Amino acid sequence: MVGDFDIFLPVVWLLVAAAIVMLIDLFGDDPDKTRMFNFFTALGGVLLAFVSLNPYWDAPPQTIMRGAMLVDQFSAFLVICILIGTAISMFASLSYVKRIGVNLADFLITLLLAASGMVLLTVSNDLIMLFLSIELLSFSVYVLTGLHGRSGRSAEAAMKYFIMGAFATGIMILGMACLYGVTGEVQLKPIGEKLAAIFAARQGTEIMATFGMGAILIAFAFKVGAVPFHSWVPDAYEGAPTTVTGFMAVAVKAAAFGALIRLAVVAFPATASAEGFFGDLGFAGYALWLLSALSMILGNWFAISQRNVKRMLAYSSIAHSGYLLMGLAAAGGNSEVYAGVLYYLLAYTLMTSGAFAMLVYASSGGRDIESIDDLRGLAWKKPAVGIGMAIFMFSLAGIPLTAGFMGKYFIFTQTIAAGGRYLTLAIIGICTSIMGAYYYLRVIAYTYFRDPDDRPVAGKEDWGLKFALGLTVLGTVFLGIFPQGFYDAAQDSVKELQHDHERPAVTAPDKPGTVAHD
Amino acid sequence: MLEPKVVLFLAAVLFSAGLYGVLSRRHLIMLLMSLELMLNAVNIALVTFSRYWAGEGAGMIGAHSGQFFTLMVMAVAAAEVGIGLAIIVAVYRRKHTADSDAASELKG
Amino acid sequence: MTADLFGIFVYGILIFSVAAGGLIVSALVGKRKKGFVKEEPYECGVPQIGETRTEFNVRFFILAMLFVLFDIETVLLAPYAATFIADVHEGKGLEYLAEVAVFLAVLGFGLLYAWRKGVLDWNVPLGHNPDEVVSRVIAGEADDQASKKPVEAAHGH
Amino acid sequence: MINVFNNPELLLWAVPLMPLFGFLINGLFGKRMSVASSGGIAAAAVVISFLCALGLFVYHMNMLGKETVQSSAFTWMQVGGFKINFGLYLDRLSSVYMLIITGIGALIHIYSIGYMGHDEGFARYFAYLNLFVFAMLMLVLGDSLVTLFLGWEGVGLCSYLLIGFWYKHLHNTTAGMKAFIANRVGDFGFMIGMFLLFWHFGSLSYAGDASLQTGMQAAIASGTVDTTLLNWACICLFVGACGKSAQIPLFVWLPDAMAGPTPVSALIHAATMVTAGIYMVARMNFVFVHAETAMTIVAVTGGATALFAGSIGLVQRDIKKVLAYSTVSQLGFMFMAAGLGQFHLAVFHVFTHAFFKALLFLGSGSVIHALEHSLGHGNPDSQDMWKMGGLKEKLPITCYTMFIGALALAGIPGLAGFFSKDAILYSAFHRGDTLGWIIYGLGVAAAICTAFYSARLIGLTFYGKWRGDEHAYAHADEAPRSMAMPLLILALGAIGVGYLLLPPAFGVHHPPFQTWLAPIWAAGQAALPEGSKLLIPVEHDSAAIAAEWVNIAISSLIAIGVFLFAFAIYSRPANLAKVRALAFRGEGADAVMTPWYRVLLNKYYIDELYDLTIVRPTKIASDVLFVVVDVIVIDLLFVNGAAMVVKASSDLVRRLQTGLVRHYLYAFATGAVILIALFLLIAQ
Repeated sequence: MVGDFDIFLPVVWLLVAAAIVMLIDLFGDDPDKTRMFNFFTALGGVLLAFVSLNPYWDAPPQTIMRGAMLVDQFSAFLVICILIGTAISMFASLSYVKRIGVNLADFLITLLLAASGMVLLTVSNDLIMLFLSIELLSFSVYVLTGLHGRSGRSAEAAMKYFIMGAFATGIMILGMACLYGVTGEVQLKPIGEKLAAIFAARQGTEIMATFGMGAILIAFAFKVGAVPFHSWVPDAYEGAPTTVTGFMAVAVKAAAFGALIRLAVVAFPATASAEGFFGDLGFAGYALWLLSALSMILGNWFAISQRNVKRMLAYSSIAHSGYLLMGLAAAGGNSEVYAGVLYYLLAYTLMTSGAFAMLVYASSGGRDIESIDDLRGLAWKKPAVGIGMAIFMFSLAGIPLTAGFMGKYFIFTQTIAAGGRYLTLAIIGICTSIMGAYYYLRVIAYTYFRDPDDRPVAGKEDWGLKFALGLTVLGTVFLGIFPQGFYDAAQDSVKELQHDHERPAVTAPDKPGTVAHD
Repeated sequence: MLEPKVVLFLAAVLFSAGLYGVLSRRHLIMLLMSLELMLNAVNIALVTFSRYWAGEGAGMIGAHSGQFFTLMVMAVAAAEVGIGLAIIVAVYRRKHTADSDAASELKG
Repeated sequence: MTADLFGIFVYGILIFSVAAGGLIVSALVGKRKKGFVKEEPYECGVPQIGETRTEFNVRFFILAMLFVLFDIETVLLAPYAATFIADVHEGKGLEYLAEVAVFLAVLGFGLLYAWRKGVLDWNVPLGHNPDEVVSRVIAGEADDQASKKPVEAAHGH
Repeated sequence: MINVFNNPELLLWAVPLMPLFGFLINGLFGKRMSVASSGGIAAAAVVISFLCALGLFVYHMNMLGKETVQSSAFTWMQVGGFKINFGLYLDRLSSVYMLIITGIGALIHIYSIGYMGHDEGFARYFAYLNLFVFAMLMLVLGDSLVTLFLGWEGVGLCSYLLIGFWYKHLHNTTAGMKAFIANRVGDFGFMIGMFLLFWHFGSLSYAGDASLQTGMQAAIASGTVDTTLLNWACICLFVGACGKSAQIPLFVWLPDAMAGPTPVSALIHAATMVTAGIYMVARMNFVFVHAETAMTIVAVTGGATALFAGSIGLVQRDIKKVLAYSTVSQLGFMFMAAGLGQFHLAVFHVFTHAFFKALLFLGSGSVIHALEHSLGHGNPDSQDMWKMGGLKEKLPITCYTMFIGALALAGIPGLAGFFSKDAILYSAFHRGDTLGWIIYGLGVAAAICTAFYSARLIGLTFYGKWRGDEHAYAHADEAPRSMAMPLLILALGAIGVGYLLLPPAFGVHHPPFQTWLAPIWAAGQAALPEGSKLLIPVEHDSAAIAAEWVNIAISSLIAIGVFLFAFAIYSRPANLAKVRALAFRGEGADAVMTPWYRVLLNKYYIDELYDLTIVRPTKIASDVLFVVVDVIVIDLLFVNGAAMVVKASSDLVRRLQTGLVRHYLYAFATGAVILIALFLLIAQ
């Protein structure tokens, strides 16, 4: 056990950093003096977590805690996305949290706890770990959402997110109980094997298994904000402090999609039966197809009429969930697409956290950018806002030479290659992304082509925000022009995931539940 | 010994009651209580399954995981109540009511 | 056994359908009246006179919550205890002792945090939190008339 | 240096990279530079790029006889079995485009130094302009459809940024948006077309081993050419071309795009970017020849656009609008040629059109520049031809060079436009089937319009009497040398370049332009059956020569006749002023009309009659056409309408998000129940 300790290191560093910040906050006299120290402690935690990932890159998968966790390159890739999102959010918040009257230490502690929950989620290999890490990240994010002490909207957002999230948790735990009930296992791999046997035998228990898988899928669909489980997204995103919104949008999504892919590949049988809802569709193909199509259509559709930028980005994040779910759905026909999904998650992390950081940067006179009207002609007062915003919006709209285009490109080509009903899905995706271009470009049109108003612009911004923006802008463009290296890495990560869990063909046992207990 | 079926039936009834409560209540505290009811109903089911698999002679991890799971769910549920109450208090301080309908500033 | 459970879940779905049906029918058939009384959490029709319950100090609730949290987290020691002996026999006793020490340290750290934040001090006012809020929320009571007005106004338009 | 010159690959990379460096320098440090240095760097970048292109063309391709120059930089991406190399590919087709882009681009950069000198955002302007040249060069020099598409998007982006350059006018913003959305519709078609091609051939490259050409050859060899799929693919690609090259029904953005600075109109919206659609069709000629339905659609759309836009051009008052509609009309001619299978004529018309249309745009820019001096920047009067007249005296160089441009545009024999347009009309005339006659009819009608508005433009602007603000006339000065020099060079081009492709009737059976491009079409031509209407004729018997003479006579007569006629009408007020002294004896009220004047007046009656019987009905018809089709059908329903419907419905559906958490819970639970019920149903 202690020998495996280094596998925990990413999480441990995050938690240690959180504990140190907590202690400083408790025993430090003057919060203003300890501010920078807290910040660098938290940043150090993230960096150390990043460095300690190194052994798991290009290494065989390792399980620890009797198989409760599994670290492989797949989780390492996702942890990188999560850590990037966390670091950007931290940099962007350096002066922002002070402006909205929040203690920086509180923010950092909660952020680090959320990040450690996400890291745990990506390495979870059994239902209990999955449940615990989801709850750890959810609770932290609820608190982060409601952190804006002076704003009634922040509290309302936290309340809505909490109620909906707790409800989804109830559904998920019910699903997990059902899976445990039919298989008697909590670890993903045995569950997958037994489910395959159950579906081969078809003695009635497969109904409960189906129910369980469906309930878990619904809970994850909630976490990633897929329609029709999306209602919390716009409200929570709008009410939360802006940097938290960025963090929620990217890191939660990366972690949840990572866990969902692992579940889909490892636990939910693709080869259970030729017909039925697994069939050639792989994991719950129809449901994912439906969720993806609905998310793409409704997300973009709702976003068009939004004038509040944060809300618009919230609906756009629903649409992006739809594109990612399209990848997952198409995996039933073409498993190459997972690499595209990973790439898209990385691209999405950079462009979305960048866009939210840009909103913070663009906020003038200590006032949050709310309506799109607040952006009028800002590009001429603050050229950096214009260029950065244009790059992020182009990327979100999927215009070439940006990360967003390459991400869409990888997912769409692979989905098209899957053929059949996925082709329809890809066509829906293409149509809706054209629809989406309208509202992204409108933001650019406002920043460039409208007359600026007379409101003053804020003076000097802090270096943290500038650093966050520089990182995301460069990342977005670089990923758009030279995608191959990152795509190769994503492919490697996915290969391992699938290779490790290739299941032997399962023959129908006499009685479900009596297959070998290994 | 009780039939597992009966206990599971109890779990299902409790879960459904919780579900009904979540859907029909407007008071935030009642919502929170209903949510807890859902979790605890699942706890009962988990313990039942755990016993069932122990009876089937499953390996130790399989048989006992249900009970561990229940303990974890209990701990998480307690934390959930803590956070939920804190959030509800925050809402109450601004809206002066614990009616979930009062919080509808964010919409559209 | 599990095959029979399908009936139970059909029952669960039926319950949901009844719930949904009731909600839908009342939404369709029932008349909507907005008003002060209707906005009350308890629509019994009898005007509320005074406080129905005595208010507790908010600290009771916070302490109670802390107690529940720590209490239940202590329960997590149970699975640890259940597997402890087997691992001692395997010669991993020290490792397991270290693990439980870490767990208890984390719990202790939480206690320390609560302590330093002043939760356990009985006489010092709690930051900027107005007292009694928790007790009122839990009692499901509305605030006084004056503070209710903004909410009314918000419902007016 | 010699080594660089001897190494064709390095030279090839230098062509697109020079403007990119220019962009980077101007983008990063432009703020701190003066107009001269900022514009100088931008222009120098393109001039060097042009010299490299010239070196490649003259030395490597002509003297050393290299057919193609290829350079593969790196594997750009690899998805599944699909691999894209990022590389450059120069062949005879792209060499023509490369020379047009860098050559005319260099002239327009030089012109811009004078034109934009007083604008405060010149550094940004030059940065965008350089970026545009880079993107356009990537479009034509890329070695696969994917690189082409990237350049395609890049030029669209630059066009968008440059149209909205003078952001202070709100109208410009909407014009930019409209252009961008129309282009996205086109891109959508293009993307689908690309996917279909990829599906069929498994490649999108047109260089290297596994290319579209080899895929096509393999398909022909094994007899598995799926013409239905190819038809669809070509139609989709053509939709993309419609967006970029402003064809019906996606042309609406181009006239609006004239809101941008005039040199931008000359470079992007006349000479280069809008011809990208032709480039793509010509590039894909070996696919298009197998898609007969698509070819017919291309030809008919081109013909219809040529006539339609030409007739609208007759009644425009704005000098740039006339040129814009004229560009749309000429692009229609190019697609007409492509649709008839005469790709070399389409490219040739691109080539000649680049000269005379850039010339006309730059000339009009010179006029606008002269008038804006006193009218103020952005004053619409500075572009209104009805408020001009007699500018010949003030702007002689502009006048004469533009006159040459107009003559070339009108297709007056001997000038560039005549040879290219006449050849296109002849290919329709020569075809001899119904489609040929329809296209020919559309083409001749469009040619009449062309000659008419060309003459009208010159007559109204430079001849007759000044009809606008006297102060503005007095202060109108000839353009500075940096602006006049490009005009002169382009005028020479507008006269001379037509002789590169003389018709066989003149005894030239192997004109250099056609010979140069012949290898590009070879594969497509070889795949066509004997006697196909899409074949490019190589042998010309005496009957064909005779038919060609007939066609030359018809189009010359039309061009000269209509031009003179229109010019007589529109330069009339000047004559009137000259003869006024003869017309009246005496001054003021006791002025007596002379017989001279009666005749003149009678002529005026003829004018009125003409106005009543021909001009006005045409005008009304084209007004109605303009209002009904352009504004209502296309603007309102097609471009704005679709967006409006979506937006209005979006406004409706957003009410579903009530803000009440219990409604969210209902939605969640309902969704969950439906989804789980679906699972259970399917699982059964």
